Amino acid sequence: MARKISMKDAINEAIDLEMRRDPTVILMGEDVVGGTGSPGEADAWGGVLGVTKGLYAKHGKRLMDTPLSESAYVGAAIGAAACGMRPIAELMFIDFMGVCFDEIFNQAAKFKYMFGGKANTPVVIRTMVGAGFRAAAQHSQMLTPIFTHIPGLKVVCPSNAYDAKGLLTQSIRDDDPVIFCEHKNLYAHESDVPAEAYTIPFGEANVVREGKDATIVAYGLMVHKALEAADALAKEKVEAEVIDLRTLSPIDWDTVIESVGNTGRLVVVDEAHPRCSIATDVAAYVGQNAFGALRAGAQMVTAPHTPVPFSPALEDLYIPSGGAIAAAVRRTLASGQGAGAQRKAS
Amino acid sequence: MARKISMKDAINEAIDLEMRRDPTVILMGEDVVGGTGSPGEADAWGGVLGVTKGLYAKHGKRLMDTPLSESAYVGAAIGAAACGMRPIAELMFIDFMGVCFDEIFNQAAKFKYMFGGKANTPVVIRTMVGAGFRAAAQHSQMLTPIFTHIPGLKVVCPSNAYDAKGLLTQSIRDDDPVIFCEHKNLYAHESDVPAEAYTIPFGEANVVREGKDATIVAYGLMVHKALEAADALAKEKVEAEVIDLRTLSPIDWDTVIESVGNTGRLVVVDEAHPRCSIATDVAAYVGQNAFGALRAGAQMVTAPHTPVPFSPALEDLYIPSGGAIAAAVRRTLASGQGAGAQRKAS
Amino acid sequence: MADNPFPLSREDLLKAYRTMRTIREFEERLHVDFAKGDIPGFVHLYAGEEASASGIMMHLKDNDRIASTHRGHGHCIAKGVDVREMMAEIYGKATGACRGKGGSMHIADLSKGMMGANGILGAGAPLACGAGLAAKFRGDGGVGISFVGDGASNQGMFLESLNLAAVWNLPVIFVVENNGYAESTSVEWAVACDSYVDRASGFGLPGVTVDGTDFFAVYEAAGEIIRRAREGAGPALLECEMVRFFGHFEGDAQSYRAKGEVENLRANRDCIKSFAERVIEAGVAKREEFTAIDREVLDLIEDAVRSAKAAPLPTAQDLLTDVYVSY
Amino acid sequence: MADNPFPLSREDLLKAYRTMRTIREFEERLHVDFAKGDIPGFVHLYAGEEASASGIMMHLKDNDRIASTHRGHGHCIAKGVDVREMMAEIYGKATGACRGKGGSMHIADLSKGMMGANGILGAGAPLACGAGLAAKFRGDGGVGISFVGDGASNQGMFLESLNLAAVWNLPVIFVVENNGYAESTSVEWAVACDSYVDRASGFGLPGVTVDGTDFFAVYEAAGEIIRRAREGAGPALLECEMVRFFGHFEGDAQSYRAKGEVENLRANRDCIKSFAERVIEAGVAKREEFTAIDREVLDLIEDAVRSAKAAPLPTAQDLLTDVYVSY
Ligand SMILES: Cc1ncc(C[n+]2csc(CCOP(=O)(O)OP(=O)(O)O)c2C)c(N)n1
Ligand SMILES: Cc1ncc(C[n+]2csc(CCOP(=O)(O)OP(=O)(O)O)c2C)c(N)n1
Ligand SMILES: [Mg+2]
Ligand SMILES: [Mg+2]
Repeated sequence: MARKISMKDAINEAIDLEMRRDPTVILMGEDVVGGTGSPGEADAWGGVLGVTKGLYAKHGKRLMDTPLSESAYVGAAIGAAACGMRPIAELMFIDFMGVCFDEIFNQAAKFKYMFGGKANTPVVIRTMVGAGFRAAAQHSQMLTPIFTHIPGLKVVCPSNAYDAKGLLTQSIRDDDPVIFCEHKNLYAHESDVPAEAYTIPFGEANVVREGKDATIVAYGLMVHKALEAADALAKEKVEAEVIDLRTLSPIDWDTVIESVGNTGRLVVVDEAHPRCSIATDVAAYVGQNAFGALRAGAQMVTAPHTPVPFSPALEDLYIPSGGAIAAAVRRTLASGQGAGAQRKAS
Repeated sequence: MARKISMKDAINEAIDLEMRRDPTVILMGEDVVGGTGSPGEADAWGGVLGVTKGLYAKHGKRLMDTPLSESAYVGAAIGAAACGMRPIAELMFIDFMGVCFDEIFNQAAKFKYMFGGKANTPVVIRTMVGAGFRAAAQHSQMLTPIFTHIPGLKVVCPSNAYDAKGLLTQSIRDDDPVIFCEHKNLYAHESDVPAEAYTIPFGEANVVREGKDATIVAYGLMVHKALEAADALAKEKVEAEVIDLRTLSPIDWDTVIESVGNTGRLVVVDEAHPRCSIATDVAAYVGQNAFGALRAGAQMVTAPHTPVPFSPALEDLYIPSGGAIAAAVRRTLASGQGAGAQRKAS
Repeated sequence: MADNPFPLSREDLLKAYRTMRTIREFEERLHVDFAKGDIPGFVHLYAGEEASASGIMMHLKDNDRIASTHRGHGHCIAKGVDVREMMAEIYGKATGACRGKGGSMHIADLSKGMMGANGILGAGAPLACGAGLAAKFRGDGGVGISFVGDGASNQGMFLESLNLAAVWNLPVIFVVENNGYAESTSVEWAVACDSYVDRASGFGLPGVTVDGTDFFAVYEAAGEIIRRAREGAGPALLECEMVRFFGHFEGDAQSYRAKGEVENLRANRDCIKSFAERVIEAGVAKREEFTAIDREVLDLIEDAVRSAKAAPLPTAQDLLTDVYVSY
Repeated sequence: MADNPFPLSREDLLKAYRTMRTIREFEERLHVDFAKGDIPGFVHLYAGEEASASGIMMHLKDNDRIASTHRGHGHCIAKGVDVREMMAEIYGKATGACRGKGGSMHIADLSKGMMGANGILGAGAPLACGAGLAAKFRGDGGVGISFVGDGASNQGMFLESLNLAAVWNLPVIFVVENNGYAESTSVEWAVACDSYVDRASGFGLPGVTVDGTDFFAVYEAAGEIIRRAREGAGPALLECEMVRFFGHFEGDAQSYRAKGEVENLRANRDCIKSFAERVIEAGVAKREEFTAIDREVLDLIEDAVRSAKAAPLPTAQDLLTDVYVSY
């Protein structure tokens, strides 16, 4: 039975259900319980924004606060995964990856390959991404392209509560290491979510809005900006199709290529920085593999090549806007006729 | 006066000359001197492959061995840079970035911006990149896209001794943090190098071979593979232009766009993994900004989406080959007519 | 006036008091204004911990460098960063110490030797080593000071730095500001060692623990190890046992704390109150002198808030500047 | 036979000897074949250090996990990884322990509780904590063992792990294999503490130092702390002071070592020689028994090399497999 719940609650529910289902699922992180050793309430925090609140009461010692030592506990989660557990490690902000990246990219990601296929590492690293929280340069980054670059990792970034629950459930059950990116500005976002457990397979993008004139590819918070843009464009009689990638690695090329095949125009939106981003990744892949379908150069809308500024006045300019996306769509519509145009004409 | 010297010697010479010129230049890293505290020879190693050998005899305490603590000493170099020194920190292999990335990407890269422009961090991080050394998954990575993604960093990767000396000299004199990537399989490569100090500005690509039929963009070791491909193609009367990017951030878009304007075909070669790579970066940028010039989709030749395998039999297949690059060029020549073709025909 | 039994001049005593009081008022005011919704982002207040920043910074000059934490306002003020610019920064204004780009967690002023608050725990320790290294090369007798909390003292970057500073014999002091909590987690649970002196010994460093709410205890212990560091005797660790008057960050309900804990601390372990009492009791300064400083500080903070509110926001063209010196 | 004065049965003594001898011959042979150019890549030999791996691993079962280092051959052999598969791996063959994908620095066999050699120093320590954590949840009495060198003992990941294991009270043993050098750099210079016991105390761990060339010293110390860990008494640190017979890696000219240092160590601190002498002297085994083992080991290594050389290389289709379970 579906109810409207927030993405935050959906994540909490997915963890709860999987912990009930599978005794090898454990969760660790800084203050994910909150209050360990302290004189007041146990389970005082449930994570810095309360996402795991209440799980300690249900699952006790399977939730573990950690000392402030990301390499040690993320690495321990990875080690435990290699020994048959299904740990979820919370890296509070993805911005903290710099203090524990080795365990993620040189250990978890490479075990299977380095060991000739003879190891599985079913670990999930839950982490908060994204700007808009006025949290400044070291608590607001996306960094998804960095993880997507690494073979051996799977990278997930849901845009809504329904997807978050299904994708997190899949992440926990998945036998490979998964980086599960939660956009902090989507925690409050609500959608219809079934009460029971369900999974959403990786590598299946979601066409969240159909349209024949242009394809907008996005993920995470940017899906909502893309929808804003599509709304604005609809008033100009431009029907934009909006694709939510949902998982960045693996990525659903087929859905993207098929859509571009229909529209001939592509705009890729990424909250990450522009260089070597998901935006360049999608634009380049389509350019290589569906050049004939493109009637104009794929346009990219990304954050600028700057750290995330603190001042709300600047941060609001930093985050790619619906307006910028709509403008990019208009650019693709205005610009020259590509091979696709020719082919269609013939 | 120019002599033929190896890239290894050119790097040594650049450091030597800058240390003579500027007393604030210091160099630190694991075994960059070698033998500190040990009973035998001081300056026993000069780095794991001997690149800094002999500098200790010339500059004494300005070269410092470090304990095996990359975060601490790379961070110390960054801190010293913010306090007026020009430190060079050697990160033995770029693969070790995971244990010290925070100091690089959250500290050095962001100081200037976070502090409203009021800090400079003229640090150079020298590091070895690339495959082909039979050094396996944790000592053979490129990872250049990860650093290129980060605003505030400059990323350099020379393909020969001449460039290495000029670019390293520029890196040391540069006021921004620079990641200087030395391909371990190019250390022995020789070219004509003037004995005196000189700089090569950042953001200026080098057209290492001219050609009118297709543009091949590469950097580092891949420049040589691209030249191999161009040689092979020349026998088929295909004249490929080969561009050596030299610096990845900043990047010389003008030279790339101009070349593609002439050739209409683009192949981007990257020894890094395919996703969110320099290859996607260049292909996407050109697609967005010079779509009209492209007669075919930009092709990418990269390492596969796998860790680097150990066995020479596999590693040789892993590294993008001249043959694969030539094949990609042929693909761009065979495939459809783009907007550029049309425009040129009209 | 009576004979001065303190190791600071009357003038310095009043200066120290002014510093502590400025920090306290700055933080109390932020607490109020944050609750009103005036202030964006994550804000970690230093109230209750003033004796540490002040007791240490009284020994420092501009060429001494400090690397601070997420809870950095106190360190900034004690190191001489302009209070108005700090307030404007926290309000995200173009006139801020970082032109609005940094915010509370990234206030810096290199010209004052303040290398930055830091949103990454433990990251300041290597930077302070770098400051010490630079001072050593310059031979100017400068020191680097790394501040970390009890929580951050478990971070690898901090631990590596202890060893590096010892091996390189750097003029660096590691100050562990132990306020009993890392967010909601207790230090008793999270830090496995009998005392920070043991942790220091594990890296060959002398370590000393003081009551961090006792300005004089901090001042004397810091003075001694800073002097030794300046003379080339190498690094040391100083643990200040202190108390946090507010939540981990603004908005923290603090249910992990004992009932009455904060009230009790405010009543019995207020470092500013006890400082003033001692100085008055010794007859070195009068209560009215302190009250006068209190008034001046209040005016300063009021003025800082007023001017911060009135200051212009950064604009679109500021977004793209200050990434590189040249690019 | 005489009464057995040792804490191991005659059978186990011979087994320990066989393990040490196998490691020694494996490494001596690699040294020779590397010099011939037969072996690619970075190869770090464990010769001289055999008593540590063997003395510790005699206490372990397959459900005990170890996380090894770049110098991992000895740990692999002592933990029961197949010697032929190891040799084939080092030769980059499809029949290798990792199908040729890992090489010397990444040999692993999870089914034997060997979680991998590791090219990243210090990275094994958190993994061993994970193994200990898994054992704790399973309640199967298993332990995790983390091996690090003296150099790697300065790595943040290792240091954080000491604290984590203590805080979580994990059944994890941290073995510091102190061979005096990190590459060419001396431990005396690079590790700032009076003893590893102090470093352990800095994280609330019991620490003990033994002569790592004395099999029995290692065996007894390890036995005690492993037993305690299995019983829930938590982690401990064991320092084995040992010696490296070869260079840091093959190709190392070792000019940083004292003249005659290696010859002296080989003559006076050979852990295998002293083990055999003691057992023979006690009359528990005869010299001929050891010589017979020596011959068998030589045959095994010879056979391993022969079959490795004859084995097929991996092929193009192997390049892309084993990245994910599903993708
Ligand atoms: C590397 C890193 N990990 C985690 C955090 C999140 N975090 C911010 S403050 C904090 C607790 C810090 O405790 P402590 O060091 O004792 O300082 P205090 O807040 O008590 O002053 C945590 C976990 C962070 N900012 N950086
Ligand atoms: C994180 C990291 N830093 C540096 C290196 C390079 N490196 C490989 S072995 C080594 C020295 C190791 O010394 P120690 O830990 O004492 O082990 P030993 O070689 O003596 O067995 C170094 C610096 C590495 N592999 N990983
Ligand atoms: Mg604290
Ligand atoms: Mg060693």
